[in-house]
Amino acid sequence: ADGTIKLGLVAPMSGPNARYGAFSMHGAELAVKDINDAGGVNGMKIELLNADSQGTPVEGVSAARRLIDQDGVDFIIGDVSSSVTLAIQPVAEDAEVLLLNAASSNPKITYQAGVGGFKWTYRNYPTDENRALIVAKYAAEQRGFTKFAVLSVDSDYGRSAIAFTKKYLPDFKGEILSEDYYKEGEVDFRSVLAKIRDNGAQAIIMYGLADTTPIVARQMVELGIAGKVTLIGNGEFNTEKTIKSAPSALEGAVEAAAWLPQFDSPESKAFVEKFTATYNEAPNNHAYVHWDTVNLLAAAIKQAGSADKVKVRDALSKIKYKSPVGEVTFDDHNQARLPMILLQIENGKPSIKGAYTADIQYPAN
Amino acid sequence: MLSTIVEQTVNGIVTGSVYAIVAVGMTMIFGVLRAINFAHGEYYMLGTFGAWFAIDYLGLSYEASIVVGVLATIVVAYVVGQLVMRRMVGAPAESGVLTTLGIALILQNTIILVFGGGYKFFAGGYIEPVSILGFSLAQQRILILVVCLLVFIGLELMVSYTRLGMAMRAVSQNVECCGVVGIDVPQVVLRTFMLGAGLAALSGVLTAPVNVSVYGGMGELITFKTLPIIIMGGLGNVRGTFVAAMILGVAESLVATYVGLQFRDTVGFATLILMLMWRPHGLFSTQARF
Amino acid sequence: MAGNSNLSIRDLRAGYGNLDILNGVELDVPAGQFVALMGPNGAGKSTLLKTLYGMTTIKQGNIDWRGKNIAGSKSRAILGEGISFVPQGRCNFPVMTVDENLQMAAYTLRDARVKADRDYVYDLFPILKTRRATLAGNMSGGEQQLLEVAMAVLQRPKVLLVDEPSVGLSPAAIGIVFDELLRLHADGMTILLVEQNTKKAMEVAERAVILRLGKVIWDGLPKDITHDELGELFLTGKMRGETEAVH
Amino acid sequence: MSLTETAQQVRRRDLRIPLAAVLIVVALAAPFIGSRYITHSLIIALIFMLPAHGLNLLVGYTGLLSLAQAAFFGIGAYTAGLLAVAYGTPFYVNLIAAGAVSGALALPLGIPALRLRSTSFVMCTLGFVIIGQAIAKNWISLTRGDMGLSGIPKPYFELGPLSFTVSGTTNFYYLALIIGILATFAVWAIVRSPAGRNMVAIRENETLAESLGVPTWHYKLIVFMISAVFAGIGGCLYAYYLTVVSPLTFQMYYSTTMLIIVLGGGAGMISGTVFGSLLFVGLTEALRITPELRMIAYGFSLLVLVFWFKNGFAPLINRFWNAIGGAK
Amino acid sequence: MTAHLPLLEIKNLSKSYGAVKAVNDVSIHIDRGEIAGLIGPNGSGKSTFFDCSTGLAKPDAGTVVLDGQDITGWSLNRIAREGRMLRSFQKTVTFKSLDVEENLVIAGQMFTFPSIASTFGLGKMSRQRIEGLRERARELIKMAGLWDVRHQPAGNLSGGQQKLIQFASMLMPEPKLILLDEPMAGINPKIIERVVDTILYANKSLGVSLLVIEHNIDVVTSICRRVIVLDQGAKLVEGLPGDIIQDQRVREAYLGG
Ligand SMILES: Nc1ncnc2c1ncn2[C@@H]1O[C@H](COP(=O)(O)OP(=O)(O)OP(=O)(O)O)[C@@H](O)[C@H]1O
Ligand SMILES: Nc1ncnc2c1ncn2[C@@H]1O[C@H](COP(=O)(O)OP(=O)(O)OP(=O)(O)O)[C@@H](O)[C@H]1O
Ligand SMILES: [Mg+2]
Ligand SMILES: [Mg+2]
Repeated sequence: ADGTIKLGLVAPMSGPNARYGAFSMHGAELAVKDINDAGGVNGMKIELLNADSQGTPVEGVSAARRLIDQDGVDFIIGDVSSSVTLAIQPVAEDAEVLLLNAASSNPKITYQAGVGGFKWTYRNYPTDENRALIVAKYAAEQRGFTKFAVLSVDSDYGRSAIAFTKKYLPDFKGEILSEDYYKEGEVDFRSVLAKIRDNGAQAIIMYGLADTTPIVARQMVELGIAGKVTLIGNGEFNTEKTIKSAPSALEGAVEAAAWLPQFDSPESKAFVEKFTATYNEAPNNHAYVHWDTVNLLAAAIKQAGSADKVKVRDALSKIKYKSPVGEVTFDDHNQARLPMILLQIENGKPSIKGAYTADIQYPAN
Repeated sequence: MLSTIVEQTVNGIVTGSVYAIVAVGMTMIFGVLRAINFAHGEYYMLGTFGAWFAIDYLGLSYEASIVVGVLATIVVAYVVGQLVMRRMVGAPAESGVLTTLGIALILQNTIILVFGGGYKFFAGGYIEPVSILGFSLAQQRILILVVCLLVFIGLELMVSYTRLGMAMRAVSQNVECCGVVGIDVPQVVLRTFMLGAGLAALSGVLTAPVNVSVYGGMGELITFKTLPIIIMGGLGNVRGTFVAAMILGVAESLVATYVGLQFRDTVGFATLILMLMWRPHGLFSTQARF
Repeated sequence: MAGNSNLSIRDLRAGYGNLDILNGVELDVPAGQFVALMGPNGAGKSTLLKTLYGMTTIKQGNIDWRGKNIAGSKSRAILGEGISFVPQGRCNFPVMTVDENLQMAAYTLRDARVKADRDYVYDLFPILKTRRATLAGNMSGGEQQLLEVAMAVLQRPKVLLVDEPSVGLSPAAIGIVFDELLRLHADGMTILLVEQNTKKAMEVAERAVILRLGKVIWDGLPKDITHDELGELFLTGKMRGETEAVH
Repeated sequence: MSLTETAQQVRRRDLRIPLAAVLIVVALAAPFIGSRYITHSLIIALIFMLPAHGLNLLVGYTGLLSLAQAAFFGIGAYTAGLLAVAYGTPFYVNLIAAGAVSGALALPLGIPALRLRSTSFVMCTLGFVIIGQAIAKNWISLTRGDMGLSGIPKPYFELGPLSFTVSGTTNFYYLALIIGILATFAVWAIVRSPAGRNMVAIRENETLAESLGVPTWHYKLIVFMISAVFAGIGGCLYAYYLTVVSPLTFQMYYSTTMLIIVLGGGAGMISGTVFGSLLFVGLTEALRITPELRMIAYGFSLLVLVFWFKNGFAPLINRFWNAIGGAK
Repeated sequence: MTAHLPLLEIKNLSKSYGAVKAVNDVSIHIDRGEIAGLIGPNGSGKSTFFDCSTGLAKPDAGTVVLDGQDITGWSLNRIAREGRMLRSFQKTVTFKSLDVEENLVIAGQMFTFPSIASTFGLGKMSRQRIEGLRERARELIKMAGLWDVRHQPAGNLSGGQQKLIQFASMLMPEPKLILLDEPMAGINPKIIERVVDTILYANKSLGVSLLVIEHNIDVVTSICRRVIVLDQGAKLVEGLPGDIIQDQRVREAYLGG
């Protein structure tokens, strides 16, 4: 129908993974509401359609199929889980529907997009390679760490971030003394932390889940290593909630994030305020990236001057989008070049140490 | 080296205590219904949510939140028990699987619907570390250990000597014969169910301070942790459950230390499978001839 | 007759689900009588006892017990009214010890006599005493049968419904069980005994009732029917030289 | 149960053949009747029907409640995925390999597991899924760990000089339909054979069957392997259809889904499993109209199923089927 | 050649459960074509003796030789299938949700099909074999007086009827030896006569040997050529039925009074 732009959102909304989907949904909803309240895009309102993926590929594909065939959407944002995104990619390609990913970190998603193959997949989310590099570099050069222990989530995100870390660590003469991965939902880290206490690591490289960081931090306090071993990596070390859980453990923590609530830009501040007012809780990273991706899409539609999916796609490839954290452009693999913010917790508050953008080195096929 | 092993064993025992309290409720429910309760972890989750709600919304103290969490769960268990579990007496194992999976979905997703899918932060409890035996532990963990011992002593006495305890065992063995001796089977089932769910909730509330994050889907993992324990302990066996939970806790702890945390969840089932090779009916099961 | 009768069954139709097994059973049992219920396999004897004990679906009819219709009541309520039941086949708690089984038998009773009764039962069946710590399910078939009879005795019922207590028992043990039934009867207990051991049943019972295809086809004194006539009734439902069965 | 019912049937004035013909026509024409979304849903139903058929042989016929199906499903998916991605072997080779590898691995897993009875067996089989996932995550040199396998090509056949590729949803549907029909027929043949009767005997009373000379151990092992073959084949189709295989394939959710299909449709009846897979997919897809309440409603449906349709839907279907088969 | 050997020879069989010596050093033999009785008080170890001889339980000591072959330690199904020695259970057990006819067909299957693989066949051969079994099943159903309920699920039958299915199952194949554990318990007197006739028929015409545990002493004396008496796990006496019932020890331990 003319007058509305149908936008599908595939995200886990039920089951254990709902804790990721909930924020994504709210972020996207807020952006859609703001855009519509402001009169829409080129005079057209956006209609957001939710579809539950439960975090499994089968359900994700069904969700996408339904959005495409039943609801007739031309644009899909999704999913949080990489394996779901990978499974939706060919579906979107087949149906020639624009798939904008906002939160999956598997590098393959864009290895196989753009010149890599899938023309309809775009990713507005940083790759872990850039992130791993700047964290390792900062930890070695600014903090002088050489002995590291790995404690990351056992998922493509945690595993690939560590794989990239290992690629760069030798450049900084760093070594890894122990390597552990935790399952989602894990609550007992005492054994691993005791091991780390005993093996003399200076920092724990952690690419993990936001809700697990407080547990680890508290157990660091319990084992007496808070303040002695530093957390580095990514896992919402900087949110108020996390810091409050164990201030002594998080003091000095180093994190590379695509965004953080404290980021000092008016748009970002406004978003945090509005989100908190609407949903009674502070937004997290997932909320932000979904909010931002809806805005990015709106910007592309505006630039294309029409909601025609081919035109929007072409606009996206050439876009210079001003996000709250800086300018976003897409490379020939449809991967966003995003600034990555590096911060350190000082006196219980995140303090920004710089923003970095880097190009991805794609493996030769 | 040796001190690490001792420390990890102590860690394992503390973890085991948490498992033990949840698992014993599950094993008792299995006893009377002959059904694996796939929704058991959801009562753990409900207890935690109840306590979180009491602290965050009602502004109650942690101690009061324990009571709120456990009571709220028992009320839910009463409703579920009246409407569903009572009718499962004598039903085949398969329908038990479907029913409890259904209940798990309902409870979990209702909580997500009401409180949102995101994770919450649990603020109460005694998280200050203390040092005993040269190791440092959160006070809360000592509390868990003590409560676990009390719960088991109480249950052991109850199962062996009280009328409800005897009736629970009777129901688990021969439902038809219960009618003959005058045991009110649905009522025994209901009470056992409420007791089991209450224990799961208690475990949830006690661990919440150290586990910090609270979310709707947290029960599922607990259910899967509990399953190998109740089998190892010999289904329906209170004492066996205690020992099995400790074995699993310590094994997990040692594996996490010496092999890698990523293999931790596998330990339960690997231990279970190895043990079943050696004793096909669990560590402590008793069973009658054909 | 109906006035002083204690247990009176009127036009009883009952069975399993939609399937009717009893097709209008009529029976009056005066207080204190010892009745033997007999009939071919599948006649509905066990179904009748189960129906009296509230374990089947009743379609129609009354079961009056002390002036109250108990048809449709729950087993537990019927037990509360003083009626006990020993079902056919195994009915004990297999992974409880003999002693615990006997405790369970007296589940609804909470008085001092329970303990004394248990000692009495142990004296009656010494084999149970030697096995008191054995799991019931591990005992031999006959030992379990004795245990089940013992459990019913412990409930001190006013009416005892007992389904084939002699199955699996040695001749010596059968003697003990029937003597005990006679003693209970002498103490005033009403007994409904289902038996295939017709010889023995006719010796002890005061009255014989024969069931066939869910109906009472013969009702009288044991001395009024010979063994061969009984066999004939079982097989054909008729006595030699008769055209219609007695009601 | 099913065995005895058919023995009783007397056939006369049969409306079943015309109805069956109509059903076949509908199945064949489905992609042209409904949208691509419907076709997609039918493909998902067919994919899950395969492991469910295997599970039905185990649960419904042999009385072994197993949660291992997702493990064999995963093994099949990985086998097919790895072969397709790394060696580019044709579809039918990978299909056979997926079934064969799953079936072969069921032997060493089944030998210890089948020594266990009832609930212990259930837990042991659940352990296979959890351990399978750990292996898929950590044996990175083989499985590529959490990165998973992606970009699995479209099913491609090569028969002598001929070669062709199955592309598009409609064509994939026909591929799945053919495999589904063959699998259903295979299950039918197994349960109608004397071995099927022995399986039911094991379900009813294992010791009694044993005493009558039935080598229950061998049968249980064989059925466990057959069920794994079905799961493996299903896993292969899954890999090809979704083009992605990740450690998430070893997921309890899949095992319970398969169980729900079998039990909801009616255990111990082939029509039950066929209907169950349609029912399951139909239900979960229909509930998408309300994303927030979807899983709650699904949970309630399971309760309704257990309490109102004690033996699943198959008995109803059977009654209907017999009713239109003319008076007895 | 082996004709002079007994069909079944059990030597020094023992089995204990904790302190209870359920079977204590019992040796017996069954001759070809013989019907022997095994009696004894409750708990004297008769059923346990069966369990240990047929592979359901593992004996602590002793050997079982069937037809010249040592079958000690064989599994229950192998003894049935290869040894052609069948047993019934004291507890009433049937395939509850299958009808009477199917119950009997199952009992015959493994003796009609040569291998496990062949049972997966659906061919003509397979169908013929099953048809043969069905016919035999119908004959036995008539014999047991179960004709009217032959299409009922076995679990819905009365206790006695189920016991009869168990007995009929034993006759589905043509075994060498049948061990019956209280086949007459709960059977009405008229049918007992028929069961007795059937046992005698199987013995005479089909050449089946039997060992029967039975508490119905009339039946034991009328069909058995030889009676073995167990008491407290050990063999008390063995002899002709007439002598046995006169034996003072047997009267005390078993018959009572
Ligand atoms: N659970 C059941 N469901 C359906 N029918 C049943 C059930 N139990 C028994 N029947 C049927 O009811 C009839 C009577 O059974 P019942 O057990 O009352 O017989 P009975 O007289 O006690 O025989 P027996 O002497 O063999 O124990 C039988 O024909 C049997 O088929
Ligand atoms: N698994 C077991 N555990 C403990 N004791 C057992 C076990 N099996 C059998 N017994 C004991 O062994 C003894 C012999 O039992 P068995 O069943 O062989 O007796 P039986 O001669 O068949 O008696 P009945 O005539 O009563 O059937 C019994 O006293 C029983 O308690
Ligand atoms: Mg009966
Ligand atoms: Mg015996």
